[in-house]
Amino acid sequence: MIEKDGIVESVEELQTDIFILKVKAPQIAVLAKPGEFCNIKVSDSIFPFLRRPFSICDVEDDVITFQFNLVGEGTKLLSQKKKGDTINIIGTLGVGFNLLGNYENALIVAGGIGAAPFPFLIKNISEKKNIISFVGGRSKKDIIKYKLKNIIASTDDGSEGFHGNVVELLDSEIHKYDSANTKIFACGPNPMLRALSKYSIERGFACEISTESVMACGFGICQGCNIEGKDFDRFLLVCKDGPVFKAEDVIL
Amino acid sequence: MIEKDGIVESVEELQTDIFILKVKAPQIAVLAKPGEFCNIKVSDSIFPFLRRPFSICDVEDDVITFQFNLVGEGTKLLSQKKKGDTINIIGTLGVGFNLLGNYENALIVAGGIGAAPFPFLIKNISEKKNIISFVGGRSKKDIIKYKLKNIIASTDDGSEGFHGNVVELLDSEIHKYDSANTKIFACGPNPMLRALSKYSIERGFACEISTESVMACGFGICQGCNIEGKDFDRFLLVCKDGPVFKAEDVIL
Amino acid sequence: MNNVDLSVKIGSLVLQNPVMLASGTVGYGNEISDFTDLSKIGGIVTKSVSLNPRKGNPPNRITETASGMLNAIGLANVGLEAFIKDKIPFLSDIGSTLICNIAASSIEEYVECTKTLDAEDSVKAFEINVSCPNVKEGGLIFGNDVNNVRVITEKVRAVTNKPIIIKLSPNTASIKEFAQAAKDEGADAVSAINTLIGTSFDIYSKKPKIKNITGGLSGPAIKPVALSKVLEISRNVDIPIIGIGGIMNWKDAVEFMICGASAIQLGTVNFINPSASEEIIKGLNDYCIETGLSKISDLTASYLL
Amino acid sequence: MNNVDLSVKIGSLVLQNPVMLASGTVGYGNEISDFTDLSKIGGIVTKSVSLNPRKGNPPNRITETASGMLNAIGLANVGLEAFIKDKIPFLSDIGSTLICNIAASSIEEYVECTKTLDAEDSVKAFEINVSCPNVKEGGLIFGNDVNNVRVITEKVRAVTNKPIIIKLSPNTASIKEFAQAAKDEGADAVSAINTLIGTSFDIYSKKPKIKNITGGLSGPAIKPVALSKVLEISRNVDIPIIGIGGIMNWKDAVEFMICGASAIQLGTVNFINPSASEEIIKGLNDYCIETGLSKISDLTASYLL
Ligand SMILES: Cc1cc2nc3c(=O)[nH]c(=O)nc-3n(C[C@H](O)[C@H](O)[C@H](O)COP(=O)(O)OP(=O)(O)OC[C@H]3O[C@@H](n4cnc5c(N)ncnc54)[C@H](O)[C@@H]3O)c2cc1C
Ligand SMILES: Cc1cc2nc3c(=O)[nH]c(=O)nc-3n(C[C@H](O)[C@H](O)[C@H](O)COP(=O)(O)OP(=O)(O)OC[C@H]3O[C@@H](n4cnc5c(N)ncnc54)[C@H](O)[C@@H]3O)c2cc1C
Ligand SMILES: Cc1cc2nc3c(=O)[nH]c(=O)nc-3n(C[C@H](O)[C@H](O)[C@H](O)COP(=O)(O)O)c2cc1C
Ligand SMILES: Cc1cc2nc3c(=O)[nH]c(=O)nc-3n(C[C@H](O)[C@H](O)[C@H](O)COP(=O)(O)O)c2cc1C
Ligand code: FES
Ligand code: FES
Repeated sequence: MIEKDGIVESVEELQTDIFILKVKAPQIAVLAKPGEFCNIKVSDSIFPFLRRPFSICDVEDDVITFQFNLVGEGTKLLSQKKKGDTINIIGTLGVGFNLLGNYENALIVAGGIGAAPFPFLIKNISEKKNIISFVGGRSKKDIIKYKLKNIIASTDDGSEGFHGNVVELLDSEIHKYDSANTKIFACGPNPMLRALSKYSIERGFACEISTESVMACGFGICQGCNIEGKDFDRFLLVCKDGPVFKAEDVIL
Repeated sequence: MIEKDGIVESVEELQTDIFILKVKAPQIAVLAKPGEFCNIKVSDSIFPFLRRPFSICDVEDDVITFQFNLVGEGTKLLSQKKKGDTINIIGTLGVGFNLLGNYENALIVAGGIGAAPFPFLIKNISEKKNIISFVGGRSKKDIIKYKLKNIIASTDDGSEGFHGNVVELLDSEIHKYDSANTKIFACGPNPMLRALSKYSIERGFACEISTESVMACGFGICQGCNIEGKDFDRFLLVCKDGPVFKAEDVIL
Repeated sequence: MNNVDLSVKIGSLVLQNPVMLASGTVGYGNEISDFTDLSKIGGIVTKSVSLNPRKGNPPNRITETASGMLNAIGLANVGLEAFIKDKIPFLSDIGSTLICNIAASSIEEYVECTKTLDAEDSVKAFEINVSCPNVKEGGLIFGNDVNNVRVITEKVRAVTNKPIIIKLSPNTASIKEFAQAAKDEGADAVSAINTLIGTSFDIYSKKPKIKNITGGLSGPAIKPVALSKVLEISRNVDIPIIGIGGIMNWKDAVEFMICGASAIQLGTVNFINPSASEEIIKGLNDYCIETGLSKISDLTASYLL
Repeated sequence: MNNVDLSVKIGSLVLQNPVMLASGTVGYGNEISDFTDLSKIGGIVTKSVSLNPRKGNPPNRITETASGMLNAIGLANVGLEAFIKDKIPFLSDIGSTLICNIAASSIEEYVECTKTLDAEDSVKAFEINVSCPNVKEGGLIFGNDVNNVRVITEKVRAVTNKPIIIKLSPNTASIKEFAQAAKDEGADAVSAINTLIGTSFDIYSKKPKIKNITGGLSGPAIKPVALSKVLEISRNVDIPIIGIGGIMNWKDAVEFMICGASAIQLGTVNFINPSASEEIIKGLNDYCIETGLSKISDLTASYLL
């Protein structure tokens, strides 16, 4: 992990409140692995005070792509960046997805902005795997398809695809996959991850989830991002032991 | 005084670190009088925390001009504004210069950024007056001539005009003016104003000085901008009783 | 608006809504009335008044800090007589509740001011600022000694039937003891908090940025501290609380009410956004509608721990 | 650099420069060494260690505030044994002064930890964190009672000849009494300040944003308070002070030294700018050159009041 200034290449609104930010940051780009994240200083003043963590969405040569949702002051400032602006980045951070293993089917399960880490995962996964992206959102406008493959969508209000949440969607399709050669990669809000973890553990599917926590440092020195592990005598740190965990290792 | 959003028309660097900001703010522009100021919110976040006070430099129809010096974080943010940006302004504030009276010679004495209020004063002063602008600075590059009339310059290092400070410059020219029909209008750093006040009181010249003080509110409710008056049983407030005072009324 | 009941009770004092303007941050109301309709707010607390006029501290009195400011105005005020003659007439007409804040350097002075102002019909309640230096005790701060707060409350209580609010200092280890003392001696409410003690120095002149050396820290920087003081009182003492400290918007106001405040006061925000009070009242109303609250007073101490 | 003497003395402890990393904000040094050269700094203060491992508080432990943050980590640490076995080896090799911060829930535990660590050659000094809950006294904070601070200092002093630094809580009315108590019992220095107590609530769930309800406020928001505490000690008690609280850059560090600090510690800034320490050391050096100081120690308490 290193701290470097990146140069903004572009910021575009992909769809309502969802932005794609491209930053040229060669020394960090070269380190990136799917599921890792960066901790970004969104302004050069003391407001907002803390950095903001974002998953690596994609890497093309020197350029890292982030995908983000407009939430509060930090993401608002980020959305206003212009080509040529400098942003300070600490990265890459955390433990990402483990793509190894002899599974055939890679099932991506993404809730809302949880779609962010998967373009880079898809790029890095072996060509031989069969990738299906289950993408959930509240409504049609919340479905993010950016650089995903073989998308099956669900919406809570039924405005697009399956009517229900993304775990229910997965359940409706799961009969097509054999737990022995399938691995689930998931990211999304905690309630979704909680339901999915339970579901995949019960069905015996290997499942890795990318979790979220409030963070100060992002690299293990503040102890602020703890999460309860199963059978650990200490709390785990989302920023250092995660953000990606095996579903069975953490209690959400 | 009112609080309104103005729309930035332009920000230009006049000379090193000196900027001209034009803001469309019709309801405030219409109130403006020479020597008054506005208290500007330079960002829409809580950083910087307080507003920043700036003299009205000029008014053209709906548009107010400010002239400012790059000092710290607040003026830095102001210098980065773009056409179309919104800035919140409270104005107009304070008591400005009193242009009335039957003097013939209006002597402007400006130190550094103290030149800011005079374009509007010059525009408003009777055509019949004889205006001379004594403009001082540390060096050639600090001399601000923006929209001033009949300029005589002085520099501390002698790189332009008279070699010395602006009060010494005035002294070298004062024999041309009769105190009975001359009035001095001054703005600049406190040490300059202190010297000038003493000088003009001793010589019997009517002199008005525009003073500075740290400010929170700018309109009389915080009591933070006090200045010692002569023969007052209370402190005077720069934002409300001033910023322009008669030289003999305040102790700097 | 809507049919949300925004009124609140502080002891026997009823306010049309919980938003007040804090002492020392609105002068005597006249300047700020250019920006905001004072008849719409819950109440206005006047600049601390003392028996005799006080010139206050020499410049500089204020300086900016990260998300806040320091001030050492030195309780500059026109004195009791001029206050009654020159300031009360305007204040009686504003159409919202008038609360007089009293600062004094001796117990007798507190009593004297309260007694005199008690006769003024337009004065609806007193806020007693106990964070002033006690002249007799050699300049120590009244508000830092719980026995002083006890005695001041008792003596002031004896000379007025109007509601008494004791304004507490945060510069103590256990604010709940002070709130308890105020309650025991018959105060109707406490307000919390006054400013935190702080300082700031110029690194080249090596002099303090404010002449008084130290000043009072206010603004959003202190909000977390203020909230914890309000919560501490709310969890331990059964007395109405007026929450103060770093409120910038309606969300902050809601947060204070959740932590135990029956009403709130706006201080430093008035300098930056002089129409904040109206915006906050509207925001509170909308929040009640959004969350299905018919009376805002139900928000007070609604924390879930 | 230049021939400015940046070294400082804190009692008998000599540091190559006044910039240390504060307890709890750099873990055990390994992660931050990716960003900054630890051999260049004045010293590193380790995360508070207790006799037995502590899991700390459940999530959420932190939240952002205006120009600051709240934390309630709950003194999570690996415990004394694992600290000595797993952490000291790395820390002995960093090439700058190692100071161990000790937190305990009883006086015996403070003594036990100090005695055990006294045997470790690489540990050059102790910082005693007295802002922990006293288990025997039912969870009251040690640091808020001057007699506790007195007794802890005395007992710890009896078991080590290494420098002892007492880390003071700001949540008291008169920090100078605590500094005086520490001095009287033989402490070599005090550090000021630890965090201020604060809280923050979610306005929709009505729950505290950190599980522990209250947390410690740190960051630039508290700098004015920290400076005034340092100044208060400096003006009243003759003991070296380590200044802490909201330092973000070299200017802040200079301000603390002017107010009386012999050295300073960087806390929250490490999270945002993990290479701050090196930038600040360079900034201090340049400031000395700019202002013609040949020894930075001359800056300490150079205030002009
Ligand atoms: C490892 C990790 C990866 C993430 N990746 C992405 C991503 O790729 N795209 C994306 O849009 N978002 C991502 N998030 C969430 C993102 O960090 C928050 O949405 C963002 O910090 C909100 O900042 P704000 O100032 O706009 O919101 P505010 O609500 O104003 O932020 C206030 C505080 O809360 C924290 N916060 C708010 N929401 C979250 C959240 N969901 N998770 C953690 N902290 C939060 C902020 O960091 C800040 O400290 C990720 C979070 C983590 C921990
Ligand atoms: C009535 C009045 C009129 C002014 N008119 C002009 C003008 O027309 N053009 C111009 O360039 N400057 C003017 N100034 C000074 C201007 O307000 C400051 O330069 C500006 O506030 C600096 O802000 P900053 O954030 O860049 O600097 P910082 O140094 O970061 O500001 C820190 C704090 O100090 C205050 N401060 C800093 N310098 C001054 C100063 N000289 N006077 C008062 N407060 C100060 C700031 O307002 C802020 O609160 C005027 C000041 C006053 C009081
Ligand atoms: C400039 C200024 C002057 C103040 N004067 C007084 C005063 O005279 N009496 C008083 O009780 N409080 C006074 N206060 C304290 C405020 O009423 C309030 O308690 C404090 O500022 C915290 O609230 P805030 O963060 O919203 O400003 C003053 C505060 C400021 C900033
Ligand atoms: C996340 C966090 C954890 C901390 N843990 C400790 C600790 O274990 N022991 C201790 O003495 N101080 C601890 N502190 C307090 C800091 O050492 C420091 O005194 C305080 O944060 C103020 O400095 P700052 O504003 O520079 O952060 C902690 C602070 C933070 C922010
Ligand atoms: S965010 Fe600081 S330890 Fe994880
Ligand atoms: S700046 Fe507030 S009274 Fe003058």
